[in-house]
Amino acid sequence: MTEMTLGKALTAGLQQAMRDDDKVVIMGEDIGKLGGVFRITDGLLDEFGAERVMDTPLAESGIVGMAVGLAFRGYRPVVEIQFDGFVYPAFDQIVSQVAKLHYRTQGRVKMPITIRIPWAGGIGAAEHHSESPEAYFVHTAGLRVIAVSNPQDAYRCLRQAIASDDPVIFFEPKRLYHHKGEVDLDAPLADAPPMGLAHVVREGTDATLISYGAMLTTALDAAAAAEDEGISLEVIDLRSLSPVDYDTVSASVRKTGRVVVAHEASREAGVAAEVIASITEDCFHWLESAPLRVTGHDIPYPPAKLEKFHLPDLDRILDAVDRVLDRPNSLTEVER
Amino acid sequence: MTEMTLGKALTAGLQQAMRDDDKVVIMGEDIGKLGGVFRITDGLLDEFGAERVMDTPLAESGIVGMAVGLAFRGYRPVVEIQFDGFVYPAFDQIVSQVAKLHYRTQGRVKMPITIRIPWAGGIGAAEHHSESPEAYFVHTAGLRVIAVSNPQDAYRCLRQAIASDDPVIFFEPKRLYHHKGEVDLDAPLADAPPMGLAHVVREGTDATLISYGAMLTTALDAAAAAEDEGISLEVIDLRSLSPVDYDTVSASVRKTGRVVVAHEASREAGVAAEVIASITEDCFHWLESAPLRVTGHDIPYPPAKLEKFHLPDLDRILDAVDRVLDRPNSLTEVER
Amino acid sequence: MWRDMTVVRRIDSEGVALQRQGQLGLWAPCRGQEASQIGTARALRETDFIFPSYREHGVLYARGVAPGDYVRVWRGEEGSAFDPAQMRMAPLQIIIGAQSLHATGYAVGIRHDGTDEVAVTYFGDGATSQGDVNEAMIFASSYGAPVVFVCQNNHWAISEPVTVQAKHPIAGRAPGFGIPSLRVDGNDVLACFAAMRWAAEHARSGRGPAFLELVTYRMGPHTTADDPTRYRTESDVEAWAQRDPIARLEAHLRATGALTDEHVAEAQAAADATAKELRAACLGMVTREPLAVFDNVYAEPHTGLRRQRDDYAAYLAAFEEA
Amino acid sequence: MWRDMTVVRRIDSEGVALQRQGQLGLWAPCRGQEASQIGTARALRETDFIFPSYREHGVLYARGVAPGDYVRVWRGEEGSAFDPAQMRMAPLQIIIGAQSLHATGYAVGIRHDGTDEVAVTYFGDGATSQGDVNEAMIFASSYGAPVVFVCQNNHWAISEPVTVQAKHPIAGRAPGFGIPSLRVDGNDVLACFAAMRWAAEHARSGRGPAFLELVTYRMGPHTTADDPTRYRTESDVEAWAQRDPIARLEAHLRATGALTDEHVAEAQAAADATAKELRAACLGMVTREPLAVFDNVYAEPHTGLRRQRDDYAAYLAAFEEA
Ligand SMILES: Cc1ncc(C[n+]2csc(CCOP(=O)(O)OP(=O)(O)O)c2C)c(N)n1
Ligand SMILES: Cc1ncc(C[n+]2csc(CCOP(=O)(O)OP(=O)(O)O)c2C)c(N)n1
Ligand SMILES: [Mg+2]
Ligand SMILES: [Mg+2]
Repeated sequence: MTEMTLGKALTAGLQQAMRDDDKVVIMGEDIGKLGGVFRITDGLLDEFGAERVMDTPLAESGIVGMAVGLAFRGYRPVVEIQFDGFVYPAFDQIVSQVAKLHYRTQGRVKMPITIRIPWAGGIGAAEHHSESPEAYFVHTAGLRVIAVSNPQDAYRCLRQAIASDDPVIFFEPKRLYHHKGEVDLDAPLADAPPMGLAHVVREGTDATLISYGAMLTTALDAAAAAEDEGISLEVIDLRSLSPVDYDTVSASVRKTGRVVVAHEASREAGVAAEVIASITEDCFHWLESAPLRVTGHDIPYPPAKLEKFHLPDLDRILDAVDRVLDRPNSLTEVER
Repeated sequence: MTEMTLGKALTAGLQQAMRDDDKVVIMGEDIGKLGGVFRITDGLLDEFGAERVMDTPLAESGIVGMAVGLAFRGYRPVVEIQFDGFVYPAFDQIVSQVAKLHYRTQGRVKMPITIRIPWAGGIGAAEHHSESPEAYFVHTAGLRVIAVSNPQDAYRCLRQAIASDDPVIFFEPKRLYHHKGEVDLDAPLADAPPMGLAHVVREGTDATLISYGAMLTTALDAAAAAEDEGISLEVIDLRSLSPVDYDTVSASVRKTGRVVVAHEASREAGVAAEVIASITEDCFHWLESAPLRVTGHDIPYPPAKLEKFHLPDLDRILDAVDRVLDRPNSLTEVER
Repeated sequence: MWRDMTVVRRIDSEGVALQRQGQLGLWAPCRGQEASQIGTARALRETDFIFPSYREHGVLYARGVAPGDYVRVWRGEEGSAFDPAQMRMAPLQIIIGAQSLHATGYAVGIRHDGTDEVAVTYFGDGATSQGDVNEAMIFASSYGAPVVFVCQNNHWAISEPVTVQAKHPIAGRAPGFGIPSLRVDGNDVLACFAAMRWAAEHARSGRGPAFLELVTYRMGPHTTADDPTRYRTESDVEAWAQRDPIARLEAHLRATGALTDEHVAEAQAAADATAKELRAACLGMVTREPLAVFDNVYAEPHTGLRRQRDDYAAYLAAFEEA
Repeated sequence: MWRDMTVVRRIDSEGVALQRQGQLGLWAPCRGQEASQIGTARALRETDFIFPSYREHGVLYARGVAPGDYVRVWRGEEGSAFDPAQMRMAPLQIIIGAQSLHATGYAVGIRHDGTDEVAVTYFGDGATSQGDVNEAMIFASSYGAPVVFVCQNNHWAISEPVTVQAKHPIAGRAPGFGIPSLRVDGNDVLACFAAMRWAAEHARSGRGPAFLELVTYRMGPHTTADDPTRYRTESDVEAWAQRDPIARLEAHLRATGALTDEHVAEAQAAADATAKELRAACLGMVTREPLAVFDNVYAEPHTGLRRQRDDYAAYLAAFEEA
């Protein structure tokens, strides 16, 4: 076990994947000499050279489209999108090509492309640098969507994503890049749990709190705070947003009967809506109150000074916990 | 009242909007001489000339980006995207510009852009010609999303969308273009109900069946068939997918206690997930069974010969109705 | 190549006929563009990899696809017709211009591998307006990728004349990106052949991408769903009929004595035979079973989809019982 | 214009200082690009409409924005700083290249209106790789729109040298689209002025779009978050320091006697005064109240958002009570 930041764990994961398979190439804006604006690819140009660590022209559709061509040629491209808000120019290539080519060709052409996206807000950034676009990709059949929340998962899941023959949209919680944790760098990938599994990070009995990415940290803080009030929360890290591991999720919900789902992304047709609709179908008779969402508002990401009024925080989560537990809460007086 | 097809009602709506306001310009591929591949803009070039009916170069990002510039200049552009599957190249301009500019400029710059999208499948078309991308736009704050299901609404809502100071993604059910209905061409727009309202198309008591677009027709057929079995379904046409008119929806759900939501789009994080998550929150204590989704599968739109196995049909809807009513159904024997 | 073009025209008219008879959902005729397609495709090596658009029936022919493969996609049976690795050709692409980037990426891969293959992409005049095609030229130039861009300027993008996309010759754009280009008479099969020889050789020898504009004309409708009388005149089309690529080569070959009545008869027979096989293959196609819609969405098992498939299977079974 | 550039440089260094002091989240220095910006912007009419990128502090200055407007966005207070209609300038654009299409659309609107305004868009060398910028040139050419494309080639897109985007002069691309272009010394303010005069006149007189490439150098980091020592050498930067646009004009003006010590003192004083006002405005900014996050998402009432706002208001109220 080695202690390292989530960022460094990703670097190590990339490095290991490139050592394991020389068909793995990485590409993106500023990933070469600079090592990426977040330094995730730091050192890789030196080790693997410019053919495998490709600084690209500034065009995301071009980058992803080129990755498709490399996949046709048998490569396993790993794309870095510089910030979450810059993935949209590549949307067409992702939705109409990356996600569909395996299906279109009856499985004859594989698209083992990993698209890494430094993701979400809370870092006081400029516009378009704090987006949470995961629902777009979850809604897109043909893609897998992973969102990690700690260094160990970052290292393991990134390697698994790259090794997967399916395209994976890989979300990296940028506000946790500097968070540290223990990473087992030597555990063989073959023994690791599949990247599609959710993780019960904290066991509890009163309600299930489901989250992912950087928000997981907030969820755990909320669970700790709830404990002080005598409330026992079970906290689940989804890790895989598509597919969602409903075996794990439903087992917990059937145990607790109460659910809060928290994410930064806006609410309408977001991941929490999906999770709640599925839970409600699977666990209706076990539910003791309506599952609730704590999400970013349905607004464009606000200017940095206002982001704290957009991002769900510990107190908003606890307020929702109070609501699912039928305790006094901010909406107690509100008629519906 | 005049009887006309849904397609002709849209043509009439465009024509009226252009007559009412000379800032309305329409633009897209092949919309001039050809009148669009679906002939919705037929005759408009002759009446309004090439400056207001602009055939554009073949580039969707360019078209929408240009519409943004025209909106800066005070125009009200109406964009035609030729088919649903061709909207993705414009995704960045829609999500990062059209949806956000009003917010970015604290309301100083309006984006009264209407983006018309011939939409969804069931017409035996080639790949990318049968997509149901509405959830992407519903998840995007700053946009309004309308999906019409009949000639009268098509005429009225299109005019309302164009008159709205907000950007509207306007979905036209292409397999209903030739469906006929009565249209009141003379009713003043000011007296019309807002385009954001849902519509209880058929009253019923046993369960609420919610749908929109072309699927509404299937939903109505299902309700008629259910009646033969003694089941009374209330059918709601959402019409506005963002915002959803939850006043109308919740009132119905509180009455029936049972819900099926049907759409063609795939399921994960789709519009039905949103509707069910919201209903469950709003009507939990009224619900007598889990609200269910009947949707396209989470697959890329399949080849034409297989589309009937993807699209929800009357029988799949009735099977779900049986499930929400706790009647024998296809999953009766399945352990969950 | 005269023979090739003759067969391709027959394939094309069989496609139109099958569509009329309700056997195909749609067909995009390549009539008039046979020289552009055969001339360029015949100048390539078998190992070169092609990323076509949707109208390149002549290119498919040059690659030797099986008869049914011309129509399998248009009939709506499958998303693609042949094995790309085997044919060294990507499936047809409908999203205008998207394939140009795929070819560029593939060519970058060739360069990494250090082999002397070439990637080739076909697209239309309309496609040149798409960001993707321009980005492809930029990326190809930046990486010195061995890719040949082939623009078939057939004068129309559905109803829009090429002047909507470009007021100046399209081939004139490439040099700005540092890519040498040629503008060629696309109805002259030998000129097309020579141009592709040059372009492929340029790319193959490590000098980076090349661009060809083949000036030709779409004699038929955009697709069988199109009505060109709404936007162009008979006389326009007539003028181009005079420059028919097949008739033209035929006249030339007859004049030089290289083409005899026997040749013509043999070619017609071959064309008819291919058309017959194509028709038989088309009519003999068996639509996959309902649950096939779930196949190959993913390469690896997927818990969410497995459950949807199971539920749908249960539904179908219950339905059959009922 | 020497005075303008001097003030702009001072504004720029004040931006850097404010960022260092934690008053701004980020700042993108324009040091070295003052001539490109002032020279071109001063050649425009007030009625011309500008679509800038994010580094055009000099253009904002030329437009006469209020001091606080240089930093309001960078501080994270608001999404844009001034009223676009009043300043005849769009808010800064972060999505690389997107604004080029907006300028083109605006210019099409000018053409419809039959007025003699011009739309102008600024972007960088990196931006020229984006599909949008290429589509903008295609659309502008197709409609003969009165738009001037201004590419400030400052040699870098963050860490990538311009050679990653273009192995050949960027100005060489425009003619392929039918757009005349000039490649200008971007550190020579008079050359920039003259070039824009030509370009704006070209567009204004109905001859369609024009393109300028201003060859300059980004003397500072990409933004205050960037560390350029990782990707470029001191000597590179030094070479360009020799061609500093302000020092250069100063030497020239001093030589001709057009610039005296008094002028310099006056300019410095003006620069300092502006910087002081800017700083005061910055420090005096009051962040909007929490519920402001819901304002202006829509122009018209929105049922969904109203409810979210109400719930959040109730939450905040409950929270305050507690
Ligand atoms: C991204 C996208 N937008 C629009 C379309 C609809 N469409 C299909 S073919 C076509 C015209 C293409 O013209 P061109 O590139 O000249 O090729 P041609 O059909 O002439 O061979 C259009 C607009 C599409 N397939 N993809
Ligand atoms: C679509 C998009 N992709 C990536 C980025 C991240 N990014 C911001 S600035 C920049 C470099 C821009 O270079 P250039 O166009 O030369 O402008 P300069 O910064 O030199 O003024 C990049 C890659 C972005 N803002 N938008
Ligand atoms: Mg064409
Ligand atoms: Mg630059």
